[in-house]
Order: sequence, then C-alpha cells, then structure tokens
Amino acid sequence: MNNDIPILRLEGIVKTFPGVRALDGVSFNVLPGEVHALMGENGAGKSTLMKVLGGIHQPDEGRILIAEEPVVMTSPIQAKAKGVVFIHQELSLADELSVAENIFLGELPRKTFGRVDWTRLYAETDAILKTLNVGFNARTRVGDLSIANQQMVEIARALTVDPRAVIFDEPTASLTDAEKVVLFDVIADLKTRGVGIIYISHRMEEIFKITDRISVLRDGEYRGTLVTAETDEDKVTQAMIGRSLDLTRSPLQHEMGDIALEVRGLECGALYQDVSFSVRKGEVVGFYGLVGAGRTEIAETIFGLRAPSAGKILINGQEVRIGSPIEAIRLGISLVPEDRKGQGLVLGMNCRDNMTLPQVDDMTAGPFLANGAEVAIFDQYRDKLDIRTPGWRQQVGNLSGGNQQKIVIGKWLSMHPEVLIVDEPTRGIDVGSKSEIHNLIRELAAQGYAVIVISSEMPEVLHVSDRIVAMHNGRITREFTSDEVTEDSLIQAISGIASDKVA
Amino acid sequence: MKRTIKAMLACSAAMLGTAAAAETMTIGITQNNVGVDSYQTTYEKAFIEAADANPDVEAVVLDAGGDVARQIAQIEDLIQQEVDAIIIWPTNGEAVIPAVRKAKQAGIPVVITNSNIAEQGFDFVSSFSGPDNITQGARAAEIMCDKFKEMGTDTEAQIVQISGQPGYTTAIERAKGFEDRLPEVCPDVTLLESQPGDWNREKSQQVMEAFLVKYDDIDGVYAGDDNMGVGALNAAKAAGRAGDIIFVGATNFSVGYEAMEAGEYWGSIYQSPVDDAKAALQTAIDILGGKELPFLNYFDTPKITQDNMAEFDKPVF
Amino acid sequence: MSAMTRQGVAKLLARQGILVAFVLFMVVFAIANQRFLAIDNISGVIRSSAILGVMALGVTFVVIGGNLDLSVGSMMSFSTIVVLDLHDKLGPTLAIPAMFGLTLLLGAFIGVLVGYLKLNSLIVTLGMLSAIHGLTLTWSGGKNMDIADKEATWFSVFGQGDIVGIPVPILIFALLAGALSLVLGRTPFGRKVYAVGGNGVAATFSGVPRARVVFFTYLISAFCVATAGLIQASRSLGSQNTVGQGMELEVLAAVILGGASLLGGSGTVFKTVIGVLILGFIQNGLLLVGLEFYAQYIVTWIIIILAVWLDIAAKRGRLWSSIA
Amino acid sequence: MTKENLIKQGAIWAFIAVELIFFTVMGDILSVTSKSFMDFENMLLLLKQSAPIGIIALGMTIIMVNGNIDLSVGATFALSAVVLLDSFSWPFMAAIGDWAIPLAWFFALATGLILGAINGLIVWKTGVDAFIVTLGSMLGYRGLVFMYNGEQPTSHLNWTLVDFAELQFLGLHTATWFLLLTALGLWLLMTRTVHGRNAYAIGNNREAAVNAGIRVGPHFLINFMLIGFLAALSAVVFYSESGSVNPNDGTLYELWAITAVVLGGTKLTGGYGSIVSTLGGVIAIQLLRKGLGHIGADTETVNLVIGLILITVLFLDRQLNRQGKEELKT
Repeated sequence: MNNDIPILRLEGIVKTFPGVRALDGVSFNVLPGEVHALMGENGAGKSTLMKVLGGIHQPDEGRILIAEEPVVMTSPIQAKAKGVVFIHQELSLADELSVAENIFLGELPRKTFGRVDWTRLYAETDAILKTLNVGFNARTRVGDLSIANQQMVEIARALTVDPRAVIFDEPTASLTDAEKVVLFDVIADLKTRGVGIIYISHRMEEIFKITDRISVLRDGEYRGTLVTAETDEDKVTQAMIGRSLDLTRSPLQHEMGDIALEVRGLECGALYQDVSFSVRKGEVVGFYGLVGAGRTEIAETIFGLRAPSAGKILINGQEVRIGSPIEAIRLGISLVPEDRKGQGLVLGMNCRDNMTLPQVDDMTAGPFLANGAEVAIFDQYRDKLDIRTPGWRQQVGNLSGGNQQKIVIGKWLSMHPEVLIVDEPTRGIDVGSKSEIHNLIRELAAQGYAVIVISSEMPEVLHVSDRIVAMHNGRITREFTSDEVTEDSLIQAISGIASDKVA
Repeated sequence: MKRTIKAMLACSAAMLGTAAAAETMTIGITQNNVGVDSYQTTYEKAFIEAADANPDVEAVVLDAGGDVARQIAQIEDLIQQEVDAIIIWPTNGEAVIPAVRKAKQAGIPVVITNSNIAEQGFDFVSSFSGPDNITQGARAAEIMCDKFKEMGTDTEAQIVQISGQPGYTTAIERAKGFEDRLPEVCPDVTLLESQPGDWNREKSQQVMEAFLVKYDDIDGVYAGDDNMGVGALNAAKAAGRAGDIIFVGATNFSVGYEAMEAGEYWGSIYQSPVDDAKAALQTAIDILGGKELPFLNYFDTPKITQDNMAEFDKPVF
Repeated sequence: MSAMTRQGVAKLLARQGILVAFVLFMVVFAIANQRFLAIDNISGVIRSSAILGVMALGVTFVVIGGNLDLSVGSMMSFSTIVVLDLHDKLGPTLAIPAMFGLTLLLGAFIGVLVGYLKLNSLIVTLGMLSAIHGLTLTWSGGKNMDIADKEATWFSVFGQGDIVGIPVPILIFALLAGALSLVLGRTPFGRKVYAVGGNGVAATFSGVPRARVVFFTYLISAFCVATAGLIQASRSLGSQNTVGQGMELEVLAAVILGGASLLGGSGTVFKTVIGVLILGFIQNGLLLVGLEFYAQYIVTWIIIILAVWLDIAAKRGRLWSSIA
Repeated sequence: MTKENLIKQGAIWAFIAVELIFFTVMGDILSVTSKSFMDFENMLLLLKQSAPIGIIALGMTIIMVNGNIDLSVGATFALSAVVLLDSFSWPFMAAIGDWAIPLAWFFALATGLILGAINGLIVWKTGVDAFIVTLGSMLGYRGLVFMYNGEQPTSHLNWTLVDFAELQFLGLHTATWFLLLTALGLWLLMTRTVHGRNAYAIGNNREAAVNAGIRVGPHFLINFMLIGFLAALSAVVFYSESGSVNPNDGTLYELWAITAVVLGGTKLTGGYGSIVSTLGGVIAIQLLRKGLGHIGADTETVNLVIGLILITVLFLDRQLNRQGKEELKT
C-alpha cells in the first residue's frame, strides 16, 4: 500500500480568518483503498479543513494534490467532478424533494433546454439504492423517511460518481447498529475499489474498528498521523487534547434518597406507550435506545411540552399535571434539551442573559432587571462549571460546543431543580469536554439531584448511570442496574430482540 | 349598492315579467375610489339615493378603489351584465378609452362623470357630466388675484401650490387651469413652488410646514381642494403665520367652509357632490329617454369667498 | 496607517453605522441649505415625525419579537376616525379611553392570531390591513370625520399644544420612547422579547411563555398606534379614512434603518428613534433643497439598502456576501 | 402522502367552487341584472381580468419557493408600462409605423428584466434579505416612475395594439392566453427543469443546496430577472389594451400577488409551492372581487371580507397541517 501514489495529498494548508489562524500548516495524505480517520476536538479545524477540501474556502497557503496533481477547487461541484465527495454530518437534505433529486442534488441529469432527465435519474438512483439495500425507492419524498434512512440518502450521494476520495463527516450519528453494518459494508466496498476515505468521528470504537490510519488536529495544527493498528485510544486522546483522560466510571458513590420523580403508564399517542419508571434523589438513570425510540418525547412530556394521552406523573409522591415548561420549572423539573443550538440557547444573546432566562422574572429591583444579581449568578456558575468565556457579554454563539452546553446546564442548576433531565448531553462535544460533563453529572447526583440522562452513546450511558432504562419503539423493554448491565444485553434490549423474553 | 330589502323585493317583482323589466332602466356606475375622501363617499350616497328615489331606475354601484385595472374589469362586467347605460368616474382619463369603446360597440351608452376622459375617447361617449376643472383652477387664480389686488400686494406677492394626488386628471386640470390663468390676471405674482398633497390633509400639512421653513415670505396658498387647504392652514397656524397668508382651495369641504366662517381661509370653489351625482344620473336617464343633450354637461361650480359665502349652504361633507 | 484607519472606520461603522450616516446627512443638508439646522425646522421635523415615530416604537417590539406588523397604518386610520367620531358623541374624556380600548382590542386580536394560534404574521397583518380599512369605512360611512367645534375643545392639546415651549407631540414621542426603551432594555419582559425573537423554541424550552410575549408585543404596538392616532386626530381635529394609508411600510423602513433585524432578536428603541429621525430629515432636507418629493423615494431606497448592507457586512467582516 | 397533497392542492379549487356556487345563488337573489354569475362569457372575463395580477403572482411563486419575496413588482409593473407607452413617442419609433409595437414591447420587457436584475444583484452581492432589498426598490422604482414623466400620466393609444389586445382567439382573450401560457411555461419550468427543481431545493434547505454546488446567487438573479420580466409582461398585456398609465398604477399589486400565492398554499418559508395552485389563488381572489361586485357588496365589505378570508384560509391551512395532540408545544 505504501508504494501507491496518494490519492489525495494536502501540503502545508494555511487558512486564516480575521483574527484566527484556523488551519496552520496541515499536511497529510490519503492512499487508495485506505480509511483515514481525521480526529480532533471541536474547533480543532476539521470542518474548516473540509471546507477547504470542498472548495467552499480557498486556502491562503499550501496545495491540494489529487493523484499528485495540484488542483484548485472553487466549489463543491468541482470537487465532486474531481472525484472528491462529501457526506455531511448535519443532514443536508431538501425534505420536500424526492430521494432521487436529493441524491443528485446539484447535478441532476439534463436533457435539452435544461430539462431534467427523469428516466435516467430514477434508474440511476434505484441502482444506487439497491447497493445500499434500503427499503425505499427513488421517488419517495425525503421528508417521509426516518432520520436513519435520511442518513442513508446522504450516504448514497457519494455513490453517484466514481469517487476517488470520500469524506464521511460523523456518518453514524443517527444510525442504528444494523444500518451501521450496511454503512461499513459500503465503506469496505469503496475500499476494495481503491477509493481513499477520510472518516471523521468522535467515536473511538468505530475509529478503531474500520480505519487504517489516524491523523490528528489540535488548534488548527497538524499533530501527526498514527497507524491505527499500532496505537490505542489513550495515545490518540493525548494527541488530540494534550493529556490523558480518565475513562473509568466515576467512583463517586453516594446515598440515594426518596423517589423524586415517578411516571406510571405514561402514553403520548403513537410516540410512546405504557412508560413507567422512577428516579430517586441522588440517582442517575440512563435512558438508552435508538433515535426515534421515544426517549426525547418522554422528557418533553415531563417538561410540559407535550400533552400525555394517558398515565400519571408524580413529583415527590404527589400527582401533578404539567401543562407547560413554566409549570414544570415551578415543580423543580429542568430539561437540558437535545438540540443545543435550536432548543437550548438563544445564540444571539449573551452568556449571562441565556443563563438567567428562566428566572428573569425574579431578577428584579423594582420593575427593572437587577444587573448585579444577574452577574452574580453568572459568575457563580461560570466558576462552578468552569465555563471558559471572555466575559458575560460574550455572545453564546461564539463559544465552543462544550462551553455552550455548560451554559445550558448552568441555566438549570441556577434554578435549583430537583429533577434534572439531560438529553444527549455530549452530542457534538469533543472528548475533553465530554468527560468533564460526565463528571459533572455524577457530582450533581452526589449533591442529591435526581438525574435522567438520555443518550445514544452506549459508553456514555454505561459511564454515568446508576440504572439504565432501555427503550425500543416507544416502549420500555428492560431496566438494568449498573452491576447487571452488559453491552450485549443492552443492545438486545434496544433492538427489541429481548423484549419478548424480558417483558 | 346599498339597497333596502324593499328595493330588492321591488326588483325581484320587476323581474317577474320581461315587459316590466324592459321599462326599468339598469344603470351601472363604476367610481374612482370611494372612501378615500368625503366627496366621493357623499357622491356615492347621493347617487344611490337618487337612484332609489326613481322607480324606473335600478343601479349597479361599483367602486374601482383607485385601480385602473379593476375599473376596466368592472366596465367589462357591466357590459357582460347587459346594463342599459354605464356611468364612469375614470381613475385614468385615457386608460378607460378602449373599455369605453367596447361599451359603445355593445350598444351601451356611456356617461363620464366628474372628471372627463381624453379627447380620443369622445367618439365613444354619449355625454360628460361634471365640473369643469380647468375653469375651477382658473377661477381659483382669479379669486386669489382679486384678493391680492384688493390688498394692493399683487405686485410682489409670492405663493405656493399644493396639488392633488399626482397623476389624477382632476389634480392635473386644476393645477393647469390655475397656473395658466394666474399670469394672465396677476402677472407679477410669483408661484414659488408646487408640491403634491395627495388629497390628504396630513400630507399637505407636512408639505406646508416645509414651505414655511423654506420661504420667509409666503402670501398665498392654492390647494387642489379644501381638505389640503385646511391642512396647510393648520401648519401656518401652528407656525403663527396664518394671518399673513391668503388661502384659496377648491371643492369647498365643510372644514373649509368653517374656516372661512372663522375668517382664516379666504375662498374656494363651491362644488357639490350631490349635484355631481344627480347630474350624472339624470344625464344617463335623459340619454336612455332619447333626449338630445350637449356633449359637455358642466354643472356650475361658482366661486365662494368670505364675502359671498352667505349665499351658499354649508357643504354636507 | 491606512489599514488601521480602515479597521477603525469599519469598527465605527459596524457599531454606530446608523449614527454616522445620520451625522453625515445632517452635515450635507446643513451645507446645502442653512435653514436646515434652524431650531424651528428641527423642531418641525421632529414634530411631524412624531406620529410615524410613535408607531415605529411599537413595531420595534413586534419586529424584535420576530414578527411583522403591516396593519399599523390601517389601524392608525381607525384610531383617528374613532376618536374624532366619539369626541363629539361622548366628549373627549370618554372618547380617548374608548378609542384606546378598541384599538387595543384589534391589537389583541392580531396578538391571538400570531401569538397563540401561531399564524404567519406577514399574512395576518396583511389581511388585517384590508379588514381594518373596511372596519374604518364602516364606522365612518366613508366620510371625513371632523370635530364640530374646533375652537372649544381642549382635545387639540395632544397635537397642537406645547408645554414649556416643547410641542406636545414631541413630548409624547420622547416620553414614550424613554418608557419603552426602559421596558425593552431593562425589564424581564423586554429580555423575553429578545429571547422569543432570537430563538422562539429555545425561549419556550427555558420557560418563557412565547405566545404571551408575542401577544403583548402586538398589544404594545396597538397602544402606540392608538397614541399616534390620538396625536393625529388632535393635530388636525379632522381626518380622512385613509390618513394612515401606506405608513406601515414607512414605519417598517424606519425600524429597519434603525438596525432591527427582520429575523428578530435584535434592535433597540433608541436606534429606531434614530431611524425615524433619519427618514424625517431626508424628507425635509430634500424638500428644502428644492428636490421634487419623489427624490426622497429614491434616496430612501439607497439609504435603506446601504444601512442594512453595511450592518451585515460589518458583522460578517466582508463587504460582499459569500453567496456563491 | 398523496392524500395529503390532494387536500393541500385541492383546497384552493374547492374554495373556488364554493365561491362560484355562493355567488351564483346570491347573485340570483340580489343582483339587479338577469344574467347569471356562472355565465360562460363571465367566466371568460374572469380569466382575462385575472391576468394582470395573475402573471405577476405566477412569477412570485418561484421567488417565494426560493424563500425570497419581491415587494417591488408593482413599481416594476408601472415603470415598464411607462417605458412601453412612452417609447411610442420616441422619434425613430414614430417613423417605423406598426413595427414600433414589437419594439415597444421589447423595451418594456427589457426594463422589467433590468429592474429585476438590479434586485437580484443586490440580493446576491450584498447578502441583504430580499424583503428589505425589494422594500427599498419598491420605493426607489416608484420614484423613478414619477421622475420619468414628472407625475403626469403617460399615454399612447394605438388602436392596432388595442385591437390585438381585445382579440379573442378560440374564445379566449389575448390577456388570458398570456396568463395561461405564462402558467404553462412556469409550470414546465418548476416541474420539469433543473432550474425549477433547484429552486425547490434552495428554498427547502439552502445550506444543502450550497453544499451540493448549486450556485445560489446566480439562481436568485435569474429568478428576480424572471419576475421583473413577468411584471413587465403583465404591464405589456394590460397597457396594450388601456394605453395610459398613472404614476400610481400597480401600487399594492405586490400584496395582492403575495396573497394569491399564499392562498395557493406556497410556504412562506420556501421549498414548497405549485404554479397550478397559485393560478387557483389568483382566480379565487378575482372571483371574490367580481362576485362581491355582482351581489352588490360595498367597498367596506369587500375590504373586510377579503382581509378576513385571507386570515381564515391561513388558519384552516394551519389546522390541516397540525400533527394533532401529540405535537410539541413550542
């Protein structure tokens, strides 16, 4: 393999934005038939690098070579024409259009007068879909597909041309295990066809499963390339964040109190049915399941954002009706939502205002806002959660993902809730911040909060939970204590396999 | 088209026999823009009253809302409904000509009301009924000039004009009549500037405020109607300069009449929308009755000033 | 040197572009016509901008809350007609609260549609523009509304009076601007308006009652419209049914000139006031240098686009957009 | 999904049917004329009268599918009309007889194209929101109209032109042909061509379109030129027949066009909409106006009814698209 000419080679790429050196001399190469992982914390420069590769940004210095030929790319379509294809992390689909139109977006086959050649379009799309072994066809409206199937559409985009290099940006974020297998098959197939693959992911287990080499970026700088077979997670982590991480389960053990929250037979239409569980003070309950299993919807119901069609919610043994987030907050329930930017934060507002938003009514002196009280709260939780920001006036949109998430958590901690629900607390957050947040969750439980953690990442659930609730298709399939849980049994429970046996 | 139930019953009764229907005349009218000012609203009311009062007349009353496309559509609708005569208050004196021709081709006589159409269309029109806006402008110039002569300031007076909504025939004709006549009667009076007040009192007030700042010496204001004239008066009063200025308007509104009573406003042109509406309806009826009419049926719009205002009733609008 | 000054200028433009434009304008017009800076001219401009300004204050809340209000012009006509009509029927003391009540009712209706029923504000207020005009015509029978005895009423004080030499409309505008500036900038409600406009979903997830906040922005807008109608009615003691026609777009232009984003979440009352004054002085200045009224249309066009362009250019750090 | 689409696209036609029945029945009771509302000739007129706003609204559909809006169409309409009618008085035009007609059309259409291009270029190059850009040019273009002829109406009555415009080919008026051909052309554009499909993609998910290499800027430019052209076409069709334009003509056309597009079910956020439904929206509005005139409603009622119907349709649309009780309450 080493004798091969690199299919894609980057040489000393530098890209600066006003005031920031986003990429600083990045060089690495991808060989034909290689899966090359690109790792780095958020903000390390991965996405900038991808935009440079995709022709969205032009590098200030350095060269890009495809098959040892220097190229200048000015648009994604040009990159694709040169055989460099992107699979975007955030779903980049037009959901009113058909699967075929999405897969061939930007390059619909034409007839005369700019007409779309529908026959060819559908034929080619169906051929691609066949290799992916999916249950929908070219004419399906993308908006009618599940998230996972939409991800498959995204992946299918790579297969419209004969690619020389494919860049996968967090492709598994919303895939089921079965779908992951299909994806990995696709990658393996591309590999055998001599395609070079850049694979971006935060998930170590995947990286070690499918990649050949790992290149690491830190603060825009290239930190070297490791051969996967010769390294381990710790070394990669060290390269990424400059130190080791303690990945073992937090030893912090503590007494548990009374039941803070209990749910009996809760149901919300077709979203989930017959959900019963309870959380004690000082306990972390993990909810594990696939996207669409109904976990987030349960959290939203408890937080007053959805009206349950049946069942009861009890807080400290008292049955309550929760009609809105305001009532939920009054009852001491807090929700750190799944979509941080869409649901958690007002990105255009500053750090302090975001943090004090739920209690802004109480932060007054006379009719006016009490500036001092607000700043005091911000300072307190900035110190407590170690939020790194130049000051409270900083717009939240300018912070890193980890710090943004801490603002959201700080927002709720400052309300002194009894029940804290965190939904995908570390989605899109880099490894370093991830473990900080995990430790924080454990600490909060130790202080007597009842915590629910919803996550799609098994290591996360295993790491933070005292008890794990597995869900499949809108129902709870099984509950595990942290002692009895194994990865296999958990996977079975969320795939619905074990549900018959256990239930 | 504010008909009472009674009128409806009468109407359906009339429809029972074709013979009976033939005796009643169906007259359609499409107006310029009802509701934009009192004149037009009073006109519409007067027209409907006059039509209701005449047992032989059924009226289809439409309003173009100032939109020429809508007016043409309404003329087409009236032709399609086979009315006996169409009265048009044009939103644009030329744009309706082809539509008027269509009416002519369909054998429906057309009466133009209030504001005439362009000469090219005269062949297709049976008659015009309304005020003579050019004469009105000229008369306003005379009113103003006479007053200056009386005051002995006609050798050096400076005036400003606030005209109606740009593009409307009435506004254009009044301005033209005024601007043409003024140098003939008072060659030494200077017209400093003209700005449109859009038939709008508030707009006119703003325009006048700016005039007052811009010109230290304003001796007279001619406004395209009293509504705007009173707006200008308000501005001058606020600036404490109303006493130095002679205000002359047109289409005497009740506010203008009151201001004349109060001695703040010098004169205007007396034009009654009731007369206007009745004249239009009568012209249409006469034509249907086969009477010979002159082509231009101007109803009289006399000068009204503080001196002779006692001869006139206070306008109702 | 040039790089530094350019950066400095860029920064200044980014932060206070609208103020810079304002000052430039005043200087140019002052040179062109020495009357422009005369005290009575300035006071005249502010006084005649007061009605538009008062309406713009309310629309600022609506726009920051992430919505539009195209019905304010039509609603102002309604307020003016109603208060004039009721003046003679009920007397001014009752007419004013009655008019405010009715206008607030209209505002509440829009607030319910946009806030609670979550209908698109552009279309709702477009529909209300037409519907309220119909309502006004029904109320007045299409006639001009005039107070019978114009000399005898104290009602004229709101539009024509002055207190310690300051015209009352300016006073009302200033007081309302001051009060609403405090409401928007210093109270919990104001903070919530920014949150709802900035990200309505996140605001809901933080326990902000989004529907209620939007509802109140329309109520504030209606209150301002009623105040504007009061000044308008008092100023001329008589009015046509179309007195506010077309003002909705002027108001919006003033709010946008002030730098409020139509996406919501940004803008301030102070900036809107500047936007209103710029529009007023453009109109006045062009008139003074003897340009026809339509010159102001063209100038306003250029100013609006330049103002917004420079604003977003400063935010993205580049003059030209990155749209491919 | 098909059932949903059927409801969405069928709703406007159902509304039209209701209007037709209502006005026919009410017309028989209330109208003074003996002619029925559902008269064939009257329906032909309906189509013809829908043309001026209709042609613009059809173009507005693609702009709104893009997620943009154009508030300047009324002013573009007026300025193109001014150029159309004024050009007949240019010296060389007078010399070439009836050949001046196609040339005058060309000048008017070119005016529309240029005005649209100015909007499009500003949107593309400055990145300012289309709402603001066109709000500005709505004022600016109107200023140009006034400047052009100093507040006077511009007129040129050419009977050859009028005769052409009044022609009824196969029973349909010239204006109707232009409306229907525009609709057909745009329908083909939106459903059959790459440009049309890209318009949906951009409105639906602009980021995705950019990532897929669709050049959004030029795409916008083309669409703004298209709507400028159509506003001019609408002016050409209408003023060929009427021969005189007031400087205020076309005001509020933008709002009527947007109303028609929204009634037709196009999403304000972009990405969804159909030309056929917009045509339905246009006809529904014209029918409403015509019908209210037919049964003798007065000005205030017309205003009130049109406003409230718009809101009601929006409300019903929202109810139809609700996910029921399970919906997230945000």
